[in-house]
Amino acid sequence: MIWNNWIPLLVVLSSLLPGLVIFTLSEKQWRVRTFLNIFGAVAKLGLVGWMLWGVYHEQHFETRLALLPDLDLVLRAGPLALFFVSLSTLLWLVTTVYAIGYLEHSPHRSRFFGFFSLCVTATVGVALAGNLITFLLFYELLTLSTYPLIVHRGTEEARKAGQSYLTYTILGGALLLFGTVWLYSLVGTLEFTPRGFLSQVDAQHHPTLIIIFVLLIGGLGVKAALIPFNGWLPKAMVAPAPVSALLHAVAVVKAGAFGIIRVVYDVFGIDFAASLGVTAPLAWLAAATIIYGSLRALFQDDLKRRLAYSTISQVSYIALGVAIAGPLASIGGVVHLVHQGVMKITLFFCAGNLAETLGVHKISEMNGVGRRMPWTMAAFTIGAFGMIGAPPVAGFISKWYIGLGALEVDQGWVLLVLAGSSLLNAAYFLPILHAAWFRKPPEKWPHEHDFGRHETSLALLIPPLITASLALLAGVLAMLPFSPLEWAKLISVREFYTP
Amino acid sequence: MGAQLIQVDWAVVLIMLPLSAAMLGFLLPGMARNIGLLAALLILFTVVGLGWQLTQTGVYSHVAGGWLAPLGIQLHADGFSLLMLATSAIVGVAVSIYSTGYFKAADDQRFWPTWLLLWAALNALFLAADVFNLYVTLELLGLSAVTLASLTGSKDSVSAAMRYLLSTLLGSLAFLLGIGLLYHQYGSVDIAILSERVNDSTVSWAALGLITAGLALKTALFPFHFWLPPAHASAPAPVSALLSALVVKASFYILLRLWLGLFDFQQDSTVANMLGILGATAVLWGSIQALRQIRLKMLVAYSTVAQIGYLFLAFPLAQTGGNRVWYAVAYLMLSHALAKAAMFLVAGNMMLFGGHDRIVNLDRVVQRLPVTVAAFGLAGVSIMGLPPSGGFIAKWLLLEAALAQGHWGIAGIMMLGGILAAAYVFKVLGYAFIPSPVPHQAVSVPARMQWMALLLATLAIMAGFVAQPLMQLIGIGALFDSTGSMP
Amino acid sequence: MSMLFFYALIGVGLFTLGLLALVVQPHLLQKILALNVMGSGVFLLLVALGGRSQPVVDVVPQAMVITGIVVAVSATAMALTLMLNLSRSSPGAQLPEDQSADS
Amino acid sequence: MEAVGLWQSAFDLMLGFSLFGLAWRMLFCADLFKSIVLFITFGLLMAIAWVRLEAPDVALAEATIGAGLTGALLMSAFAKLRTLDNSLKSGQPLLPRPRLHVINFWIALLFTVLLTGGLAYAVLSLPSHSPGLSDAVMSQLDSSGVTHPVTAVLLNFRGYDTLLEMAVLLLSIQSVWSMAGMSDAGEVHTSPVLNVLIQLLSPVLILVSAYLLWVGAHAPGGAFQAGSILGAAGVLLVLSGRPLFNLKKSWLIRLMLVAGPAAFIALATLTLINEGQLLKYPVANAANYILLLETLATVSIGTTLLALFVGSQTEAVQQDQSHQ
Repeated sequence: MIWNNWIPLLVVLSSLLPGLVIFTLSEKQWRVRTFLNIFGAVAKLGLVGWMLWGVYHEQHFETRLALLPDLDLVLRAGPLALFFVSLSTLLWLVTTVYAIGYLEHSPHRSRFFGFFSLCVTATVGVALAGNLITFLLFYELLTLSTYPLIVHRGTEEARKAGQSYLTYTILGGALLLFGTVWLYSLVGTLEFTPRGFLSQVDAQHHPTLIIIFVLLIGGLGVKAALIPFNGWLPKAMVAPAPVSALLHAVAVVKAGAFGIIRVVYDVFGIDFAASLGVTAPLAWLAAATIIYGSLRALFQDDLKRRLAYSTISQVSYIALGVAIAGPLASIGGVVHLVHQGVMKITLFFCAGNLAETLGVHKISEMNGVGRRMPWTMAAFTIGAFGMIGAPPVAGFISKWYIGLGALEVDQGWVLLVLAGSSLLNAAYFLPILHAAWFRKPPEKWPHEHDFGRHETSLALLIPPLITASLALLAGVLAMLPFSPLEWAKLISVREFYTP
Repeated sequence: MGAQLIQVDWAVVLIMLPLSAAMLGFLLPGMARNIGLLAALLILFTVVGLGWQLTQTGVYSHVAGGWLAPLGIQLHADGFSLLMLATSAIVGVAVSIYSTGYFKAADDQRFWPTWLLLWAALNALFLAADVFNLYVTLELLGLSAVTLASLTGSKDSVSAAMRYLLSTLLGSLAFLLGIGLLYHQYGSVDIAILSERVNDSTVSWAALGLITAGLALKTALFPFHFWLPPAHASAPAPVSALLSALVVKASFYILLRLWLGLFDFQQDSTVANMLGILGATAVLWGSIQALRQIRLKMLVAYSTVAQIGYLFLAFPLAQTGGNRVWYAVAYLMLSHALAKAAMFLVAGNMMLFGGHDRIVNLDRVVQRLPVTVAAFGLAGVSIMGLPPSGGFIAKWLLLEAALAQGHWGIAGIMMLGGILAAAYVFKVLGYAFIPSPVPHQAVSVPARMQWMALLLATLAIMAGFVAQPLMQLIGIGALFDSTGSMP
Repeated sequence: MSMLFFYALIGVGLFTLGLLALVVQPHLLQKILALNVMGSGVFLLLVALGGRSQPVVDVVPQAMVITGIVVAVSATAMALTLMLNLSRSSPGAQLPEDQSADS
Repeated sequence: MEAVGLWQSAFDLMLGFSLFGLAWRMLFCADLFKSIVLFITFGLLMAIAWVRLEAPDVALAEATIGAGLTGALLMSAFAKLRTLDNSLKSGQPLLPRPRLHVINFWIALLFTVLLTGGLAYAVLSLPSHSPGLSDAVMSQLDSSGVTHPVTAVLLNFRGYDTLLEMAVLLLSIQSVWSMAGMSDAGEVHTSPVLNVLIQLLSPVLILVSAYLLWVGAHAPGGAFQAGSILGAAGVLLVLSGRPLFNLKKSWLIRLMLVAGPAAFIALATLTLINEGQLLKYPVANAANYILLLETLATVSIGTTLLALFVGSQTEAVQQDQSHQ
């Protein structure tokens, strides 16, 4: 099984190499480009599938390369890593198809898809990272590769959005680097370990560890859009829709949330973190972010901005579930990583479809779009119900487990947060659905394109339908093996809590 | 075959080769370019030979004239020399190829012989084991660098070259006075002999002050940096690349060698801390100035001022935590050389492309010169110290040393410097994406000029993946493995 | 014997005097002269102290100084050429900074 | 005996203080022309100081290069400067006072005084007797191929330094040519008296040069001194308006400039291959090798110094700015 050791690297390379080749292609070679994109995505999916099977049967997949004299670049496929890898791989494939349709006639696609591939490479690297320095490496690569996507349109507004994004993420990266190096100089290892590797550290260093925790979470919180670090996210909406989908569902925000999981469980260990007393403030911060995001979302008329604030709120469920420090809540938090991903990407796809097909960008322009684009709005509806937390869509499962988990460790206040947030979610999603389905469409759409037989081009339509179905299935079939929920339970058993 | 090759005095060839080529180029101006290119490739090959020799046999030394020190002069090559020689060779070859696109044929006879002499000076300097010999190489280096800096003949470049010349001569004189004092106290100019004899005496301290000040002036350590930005910004782009990547490193190299060899008699950290504070100021001042520049080349030049500051941050760290921190510095010298050379080549491309280097008017250069912008971006990653890059490795090691020793100030300065670097790098990249208010016609840039920039930038990134073998190479001779003067 | 030290001290004096002039004098020709004087100071110190090895004078510093004199004339020639080039484009033969202090 | 010693001491004191005073006047006087004249005087006094310090070789080099050639360079640069700068023509006090702020001036002065004190303290802390390398030089002199120790150091013991030194000289002419353009000598004002003098003087100088070269093996003299005298002869010829030859295009000139360094490199390579060490002469041939090196170096040094003078005389070609 020696070549199992190379599979994690292959997973990373399966998007890196196509990406590098794509940079060199001219605009006209769209066939080669599309082939490379799809080929890379499918190959990655295959490799990930194999690893899923292997990990389920307790095989080990680990690539280890020397980076520094006593620090390695480690790519390791544990259950948690694979969970995130599967999500990003699957959604990358879907988003690639969507982006090909979305950008069909726009310029500089080689550049776009090149960075797109780099972005996914970085995300997969973040997921597979087996120690904190590898994590950091890919985390920064993610920052760098998303920047050109955000400024892709080349307008002054895009430049400013890019600048704001960088200001936040570079500062976050600096905090993370500082914390990482400090941790390393303190304990001499950075290897992610189930149930953490810090519990043996001498008690006199505990205050230092608390500072390091704050630094790490602060650095990760920027990408995870915790308050007060989320100013960049709404501005970054200037980017093309597939990029927004990527930022919110697959890559950037998720990398931050995933990092928080890693730090809490695999660096500090949840019990140790709780004994340091750092999880409770994190939980409060997450709860505050949930409410804040929802409140801000209420007052946005721009559809993508409303979705952006919704993301801020939803991603913090992950941090909340993690920080409650109970087994069930952690399952809820972790599983939301995937659930939020598929639901939110659906919503962004739909928003992109509306913009691309009808020129609709604002909620006030959405009256009656359900009649003009029924499939798109059906997908949107599933996503929205998922966000609200209505059964049987996946979002319900997450909230349910977080709630149960909170009760399990006597944190009843969390239920109030959940309830309040769900109400707010309903308050900002239901009016959209109402307008879309029950109001009369206008005489003329702002900027309508004709796509022939279907309500929009198939490349734009199929991806949201797939992701919406996934969101639905993840909820309905939650008890089957290999469902996100079951896998999250597996993670919890193997990596988080001592059984 | 192998046995014979290992006997070859690769190091001596490294000095004789560029010297001979310079003379040939001087004699035959029409063929200067071809002679130079051939020499550049041969030098690269010779460095590989030397590297192989060092890995096989360890430290190399050569007794020039057959006279042992203290009477004669010796040449010495260890891992640190090798690193600098290899860096010069790589940057040198790339810049040489680049310059064939940059300079018109008429300029060849002004560029090539001087550049080859500069290269010879660099190689001789990195191989010197004798302080007076170092003085001669320093003069050869400084004077050839000034000549190259004045090549454009514009008013700016001439006044900058003048200032550079005065500074470099002043630095050399201080250095010479310092080694003169050392000679008269200890009776030798050989570094190895001196390092056995030098003790804590008045003369040692005077020499320490003079030599450190002279070399700091040549290295453009804050506040002696005043000559650098105009000189590096107004020189022709390939020359700027050489000056920033190699020439300022050379005087730092000497400082480091002498610091380790001669000046380890210091029992406290006063001087080291002072250098550290100046380095810290340089990091902040250089970065802030870079951020404020409206011209790309000035920005890149000020970035050099800042990056030089990082090199000096290591002095206090080494004083308290041992010499291993110099590995980080060596790594930083390498990756900065590659990245900064790439940046200046990029700046040259952009000036050629738009006829100016105002940052806000880059006018969608990202679409018109994608390779060039990619080079800038990759070089920028290393300059910022973001992973994966050589700059990151160096910064990681330095930061680790700083935190392990509780040098919070230094750690904080490094973080701040990195953030400021990101700010100025992305300031350029941001404007590269958007159209300029006054769009202009694009002049085509020869492909080799673009690819050479990208090559260097890519190498700066790749340096992030070969830290372990590279550090083994640097470690030949174990220059940095001894413990510091204070345990 | 002490005369050697006297010459060496004169060398030190020339060095620092030249340094002062280099810093405060605005005209480039004066700066070039100042550097030459500094050089002479260093040379004087080198050779004078070489005389301490009686009965035979230590000639190694003398050889070094001959080398140094050649470097000095090369540098001076370059500096003068640069100065002339500079004064062609901006009269006064001063560096820009020094000029702006004037206005 | 004591009286002689006293007189000598008095002379040394006077010489030393004159040097310092001259330097002071030179650097802080408001008339550039005067400064240059003082500089030449300073150089000649330095030469006397070298003689007093038993360094006749340095004295020769100082007189020819330090005072002579540098002085000529300064003079010709000053003449050029006067045609460029009207303010220098008027005969008014030429130079503005140092424009440093008063406080800055005093800070600079204070720093200078402190530095002087510190350096003086360091110098005085040196032992009053120190052999340096004189024993080593003397013990190896026999196998160096020459009997004059300075030549032995320059051409044999530290020959590698001299090799690089030749490279510096080559660089200087390459540099001046590339900065000043490469035209030939410009117009030169001559006077009949000077002409006659020069015509008489030049052959003598060339002879002196050859003599110095030859004598360098066993007495003060050698390539640098001989070369600088040769250069001086050339400068005089140029000053007399003699069109030497086309400096720019002549490959012969280039060959003469390169001959010295090329000889060094060739010999270094040869010895590297034959003896295993660069510039290690077999004892039997050392004298010949050194003579060969010195002869070619003399030619190069003389030509370089001449070319430096001519090059700095010429009008700079306004170079078009490559890609600026």
